[in-house]
Amino acid sequence: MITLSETSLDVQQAIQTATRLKAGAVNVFVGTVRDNAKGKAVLRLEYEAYEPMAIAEIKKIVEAAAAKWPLQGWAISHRVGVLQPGEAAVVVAVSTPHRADSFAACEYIIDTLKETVPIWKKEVLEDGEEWISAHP
Amino acid sequence: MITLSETSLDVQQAIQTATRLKAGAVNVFVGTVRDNAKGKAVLRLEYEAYEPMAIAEIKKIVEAAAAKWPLQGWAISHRVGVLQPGEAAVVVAVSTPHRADSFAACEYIIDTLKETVPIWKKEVLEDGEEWISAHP
Amino acid sequence: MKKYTVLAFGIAKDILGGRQCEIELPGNTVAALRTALVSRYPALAGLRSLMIAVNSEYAGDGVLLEERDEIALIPPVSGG
Amino acid sequence: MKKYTVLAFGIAKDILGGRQCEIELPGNTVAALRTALVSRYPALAGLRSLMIAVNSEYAGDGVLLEERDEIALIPPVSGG
Repeated sequence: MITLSETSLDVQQAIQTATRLKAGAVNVFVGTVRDNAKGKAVLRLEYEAYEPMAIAEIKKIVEAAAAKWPLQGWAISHRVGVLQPGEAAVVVAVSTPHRADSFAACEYIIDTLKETVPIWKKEVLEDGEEWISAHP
Repeated sequence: MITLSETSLDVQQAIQTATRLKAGAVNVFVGTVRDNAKGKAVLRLEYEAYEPMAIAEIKKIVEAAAAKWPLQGWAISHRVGVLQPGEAAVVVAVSTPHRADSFAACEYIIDTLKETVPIWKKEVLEDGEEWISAHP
Repeated sequence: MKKYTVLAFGIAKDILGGRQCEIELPGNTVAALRTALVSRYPALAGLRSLMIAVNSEYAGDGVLLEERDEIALIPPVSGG
Repeated sequence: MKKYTVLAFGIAKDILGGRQCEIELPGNTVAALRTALVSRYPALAGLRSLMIAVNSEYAGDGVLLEERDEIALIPPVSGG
């Protein structure tokens, strides 16, 4: 299940979607909005996605993960729009028969998502705003 | 928060307990009861804990993890009693400022928990039952 | 001359001053489009990277464009 | 002779036939207790490991026991 959502992510639903009776291990990563960055207070984050391509790229990542590890179930959700500190920006949940694979697959998915999926984050601090990673 | 519970584990509550405004990454491991083992159907698992010592050993693991990684929040829950396939037997949730640490800390905790914490699992299959790992 | 519509996201949207632009160019490669865009919007050259996607796929410089393609400017991504 | 109460869990509980047993022995070390228990319950020798905990801490063979200690037999753990 791949979701891009303008409203709060449902972590519990992601876990339920990923859980399988044949899988003994579920690993879940939740990326949340920190209240500080570069020593400044974070007022909000603004996420923007190129939605059809983002979904297509996430599908590719899942396919690559399923080729490396025995993925049983999975769910990936990403917020778009304006997020306050404390809110979940991304949830990745995977299940595998055994636990080491669940950690490896989940970490691979979130690491690759951050590298390849067309989603952009603008950080609005108390003293200015910036598109993250835009400049060298 | 360390919990040994005779009733269903609350994954959502564990995540909320572990989440911190200063931590951008939450990693959660859920160990669930598989419906099969050794090619046989699993009827149920029975978990037994030496409770005060189990809690003391889990505390030691958390302290060791906090010495290795910048743990912000954490929650560890383990079921005791009779579990059906699909139920969660253990939940480990941790938060750290950045994501690689959250994966490493969570995996360390569950790996060490399985090695040192006095909790025992009896697997009841369709054709017999066995205390797991008891014999060479 | 062919006319292409280019979608822009993130900081590229700010640089272009809008969600999309139209650009005419004599060539039909991703490389030619990139050159024309950077020429019109020099701030694009200051980005850490600038990918171009064609029909929701990352496209190398040699990919050939058609006027009806969905073309998008992909500045450095920062999801998660 | 001193008398110790020993708690048992998991397969050790099955081998002892109950949640605890009392055992008298001349020595006062974990090693002496282990020897006496394995002698009375030979099936304990077939376990992959057998730790002894004293007052909720894993205890090496040299640890000295007192009659009021909470002593527990810890067969191979299998939580998670």
